[in-house]
Amino acid sequence: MTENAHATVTPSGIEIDLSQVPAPVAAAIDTLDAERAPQIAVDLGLTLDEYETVKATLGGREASLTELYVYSLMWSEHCSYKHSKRQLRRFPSEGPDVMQGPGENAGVIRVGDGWAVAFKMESHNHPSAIEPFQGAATGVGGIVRDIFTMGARPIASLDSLRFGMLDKARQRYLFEGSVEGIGSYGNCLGIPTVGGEVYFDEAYEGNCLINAMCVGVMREEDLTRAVGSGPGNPVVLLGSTTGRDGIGGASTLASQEFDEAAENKRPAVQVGDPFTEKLLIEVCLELLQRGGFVALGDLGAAGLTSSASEMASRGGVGIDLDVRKVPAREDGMRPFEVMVSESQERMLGVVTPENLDDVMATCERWGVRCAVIGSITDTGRFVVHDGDLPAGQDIVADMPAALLADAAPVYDPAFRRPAYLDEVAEYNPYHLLLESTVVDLSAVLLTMLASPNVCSRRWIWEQYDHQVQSGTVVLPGADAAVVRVGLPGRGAVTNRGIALASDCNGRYCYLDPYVGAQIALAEASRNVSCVGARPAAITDCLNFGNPEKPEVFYMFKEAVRGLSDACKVMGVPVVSGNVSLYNESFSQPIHPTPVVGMVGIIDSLDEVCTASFKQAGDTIILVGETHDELGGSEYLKHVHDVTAGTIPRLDLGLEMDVQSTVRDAVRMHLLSSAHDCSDGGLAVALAESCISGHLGCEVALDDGLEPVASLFSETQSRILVSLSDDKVEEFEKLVGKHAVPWSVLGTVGGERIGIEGKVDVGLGEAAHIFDVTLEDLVNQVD
Amino acid sequence: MKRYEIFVTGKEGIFDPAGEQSKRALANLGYQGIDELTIGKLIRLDVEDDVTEETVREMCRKLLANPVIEDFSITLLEEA
Amino acid sequence: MKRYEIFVTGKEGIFDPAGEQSKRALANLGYQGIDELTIGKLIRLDVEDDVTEETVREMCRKLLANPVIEDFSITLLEEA
Amino acid sequence: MAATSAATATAVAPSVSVTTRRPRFGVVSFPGSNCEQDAVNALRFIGYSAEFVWHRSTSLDGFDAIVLPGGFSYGDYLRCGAIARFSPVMEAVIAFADAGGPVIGFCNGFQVLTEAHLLPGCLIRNENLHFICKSVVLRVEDSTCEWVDLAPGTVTSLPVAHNEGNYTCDEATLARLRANHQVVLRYCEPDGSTALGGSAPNGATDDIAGICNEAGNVFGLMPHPERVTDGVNGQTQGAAFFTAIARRIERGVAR
Ligand SMILES: Nc1ncnc2c1ncn2[C@@H]1O[C@H](COP(=O)(O)OP(=O)(O)O)[C@@H](O)[C@H]1O
Ligand SMILES: [Mg+2]
Repeated sequence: MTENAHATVTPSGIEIDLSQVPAPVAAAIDTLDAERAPQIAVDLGLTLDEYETVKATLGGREASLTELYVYSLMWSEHCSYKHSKRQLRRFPSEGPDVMQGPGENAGVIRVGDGWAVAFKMESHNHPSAIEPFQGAATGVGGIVRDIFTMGARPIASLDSLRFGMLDKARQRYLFEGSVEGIGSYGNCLGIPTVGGEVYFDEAYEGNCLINAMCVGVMREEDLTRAVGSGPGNPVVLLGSTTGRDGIGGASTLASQEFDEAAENKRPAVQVGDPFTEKLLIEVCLELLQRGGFVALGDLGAAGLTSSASEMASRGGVGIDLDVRKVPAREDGMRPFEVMVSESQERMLGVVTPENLDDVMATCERWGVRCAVIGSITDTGRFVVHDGDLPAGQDIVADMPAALLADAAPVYDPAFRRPAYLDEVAEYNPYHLLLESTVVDLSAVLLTMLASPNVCSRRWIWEQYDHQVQSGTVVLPGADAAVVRVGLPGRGAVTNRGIALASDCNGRYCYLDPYVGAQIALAEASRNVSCVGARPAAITDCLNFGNPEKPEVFYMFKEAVRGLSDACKVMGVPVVSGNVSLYNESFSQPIHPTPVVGMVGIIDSLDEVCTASFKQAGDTIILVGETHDELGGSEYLKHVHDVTAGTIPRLDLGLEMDVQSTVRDAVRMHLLSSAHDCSDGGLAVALAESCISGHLGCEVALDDGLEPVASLFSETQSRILVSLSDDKVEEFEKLVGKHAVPWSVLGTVGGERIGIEGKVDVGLGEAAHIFDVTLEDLVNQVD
Repeated sequence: MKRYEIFVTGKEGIFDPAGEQSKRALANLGYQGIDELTIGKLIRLDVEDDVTEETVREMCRKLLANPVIEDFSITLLEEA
Repeated sequence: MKRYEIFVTGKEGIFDPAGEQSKRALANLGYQGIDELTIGKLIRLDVEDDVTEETVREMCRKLLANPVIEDFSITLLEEA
Repeated sequence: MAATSAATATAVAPSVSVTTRRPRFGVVSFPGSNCEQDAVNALRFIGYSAEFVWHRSTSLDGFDAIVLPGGFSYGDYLRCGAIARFSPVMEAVIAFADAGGPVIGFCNGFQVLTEAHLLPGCLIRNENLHFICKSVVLRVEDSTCEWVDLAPGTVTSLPVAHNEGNYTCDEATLARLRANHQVVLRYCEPDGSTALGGSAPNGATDDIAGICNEAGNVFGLMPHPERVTDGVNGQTQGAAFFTAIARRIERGVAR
């Protein structure tokens, strides 16, 4: 394959111009023999073609053991995005407010007055399925490092969770453990966990999803990138010791299907140390603030390997490391173990020789370990030394940094439309509509409020410190959380805010990946619009099954296409994200779950609205209108155990008009409340506004639909608002201007949730069921 | 009635931040010569005579220890 | 090098929420005949040979146990 | 507030301070503290001066009152507050308190105060083993505490956020706390009553949410007054937990 030095090799679909590869620095290197090398490569997850490419980047020679580990991790799906990369290019990532799009540790947008926020979402699905507490905790740790690496102070987290049904003890264990892990880590760091979402569905039984999002704030000029530069500059490793825990952890786990074999990967469990992370936040932000680092990057998946090679590659430089200078947690670690360890709470920094003393002293002051482990070079090579070996024979890896980081193979996997899509689309819930005239709809509403996917999430968020930093303006339980923008530690508190929400209905995506993904964006935007925020940008976490299966890849492709089309229409860029594939157990893929994490901007915290009814006598208005759209609904699933049908249509134009109507109304102080209609439809939205406001309602729904559709249809682009009588006229003018459909439903007040001719339930009873369901489900005894 | 004592400790290679920080704290208090400090659990279980060690082992595997990251050992004490 | 094992247990009369919850959880799992379950700490301390039991006792009094709510006992194991 | 006891009114402070000046609060920052910034901001918002005190500092000169903030000092490993209690600054805090200087600790600060034996008892794991973050209803008791600006019997609310807020002590200590009027705050129902079986979300003995020492100058509470002081979510009731001591300092009574 490598006939001459200038050949272009493309065994895995990539092109390498070998004349551009920087020359090796090692005189000799202990390579594997030609027989064993490919075998080990395959054991480590590379294909034979990929190994040929590895050899090509190494000038045709076999790899050393350390090199093979390094390559196999860097070129794993988790680190290289080799199956998803081409699809992700569809996402719009530019916009006037975007300071940093995908490609860095986190995306960054401007939020006004010189303020910027960095944010990103990441999955920790596979580790959490093995050990939920530590898996979820270290997931939070990882995403938080991505944020402060950028120079931003983390001010809020969200968590997006999926489990199987809670009647299974294992699912309760996973759910309880994950929530506890997320809480324990975030609470200790003093970063408020202000929101998130959780769904329960059999589809996630073998493979739970734990996605964590973190948001940080900074002044625009504080933006730091992980770009290594300055040959001769020392490279320092901050934070925890390096152990064998997590060797081949996240990256190996996340790049393979999850089944019983995973049991053997137990030693890969990493234990989080939030205390050390908290100190790292303080040390790094303090040093960044006075220009202490040339570059800073966190150690995530593939540990030192990934952060060092990416730093070198971004800066077009080389890097020299000595594994024996890395503070080890255990004796006798082999070079490759040090290089690929995923021990948590570590940061890699490049400093100038002049700044080194300050960096060391600052670390010492905070009690943070700091070691010089190497330096930046001008060789373009990523060179790993083993200081225990005699000089001259101490090089255990010598790799072209840029190719290692960026020349991973890229695939266009085959795709095929799954046959089931047509089957499920044919399902027509008409017979259930007819039934709705004979059932007790009040009882159905109570049943819906007791759905694990509808009921209050209080049991979760009360375990999260959602108020630390004293900047949480709208607490969990609303459509979106609102957090004040500022850096109080630097004497800056503003009246600006950001609104945060995460959304994805996996059932919709299973039934229709294109529209389902669009709805995820629409709902997230709607949620931030309800509190009065302007949707600004998103991060995403794309959770799918094995991309090497054509059906799965079709779903992935369609979801990405749907999400990116919707982003383009709505003018919302994707500034960061994460892909988690191979979410399967025993060959059963999860529902496609492209989670959207939304950041909205609030120019004045005086103009914020929440979902609860505020005042008896207020008029209740529905912005948008209801159609007969029960396909894929929570009603079908929870009451009839059916996952089928045509999911609600989405008209993005109408969606944007509805949202801007409500945003304008919030800004004009017209509204007492605004709440989006999502899972469970209008009846559930009404009940939620009643319950959180401790006020009943008396409404009539004259939409001409069958009662069940009228109550539980999940038609998109609907927002339920309430307002005092003296504001109704002005509001009418506003909706008229935006030309969106709307209707007056009734009034707030009383002790009952009354929907004329359909529902009449006591507020107390509804509130009780809504409130205790989740806790009861968790505490149930088999 | 009898008493079982159950020791639950972190598996080999599993990081123990609590032990690590406690060790540091002792060093800061001026204590020298400490090589390693790990923190595990000591569970005392007083049970009826007919509860066998096998049953206790099962309790450990199911609930009292986390087999993914912890080892456990069981000792029967004579009298509760 | 030698190893001390330190047992830190709740004082008589001090409520032990973790023990209480575990007991309840075991009952929920169907285990019968459990009279009492308490959860304490097992601290393993590997030290140089010249660290005396008296010093370890002092470490416990000062830091490793809280005399307001906890008792402790120390055992010397032969080899670390 | 309870009538100030003669003992505290005449307490001699370690260093002389000028009367009628803005009280200066020192807010201790331990590794792992995470509410120190919130405390400084809240105090400054009310109009007081507040500065950080590094945990390695050995002097509290110039401060009129000391705040031990919330958070997870040293990760709260081993026991919460146990390692922080041996920070160099704690010797100075103990001396400051012993000399009658006003010290308040909330959440982790309360835990540190008990570990340092400046307050009796101990805070153990919440009864339900879960971290609890929510707004709780509290009743102000008739205590000798110098810190609280609310009449006994007042029902107020403050946020709590803790894993180990379950106050516990032996019978004798509890009897002493009651007899000496050291219970400052109790968890209660919205109408001020105490529910059968207790109103504490965390299982605390006798619904205790906050206590002071016998002299009244050291105050520990699990809730977070600093989080509801500057009105960020429409609440300002936390200020009442700082203003009384500040007025005393201004009058030159304490320190
Ligand atoms: N896992 C979670 N962690 C924290 N907050 C959550 C979580 N799940 C849901 N919440 C909060 O509960 C509220 C309701 O969530 P959800 O039903 O998903 O809202 P919506 O349907 O409006 O998107 C929101 O405030 C949300 O942030
Ligand atoms: Mg939602």
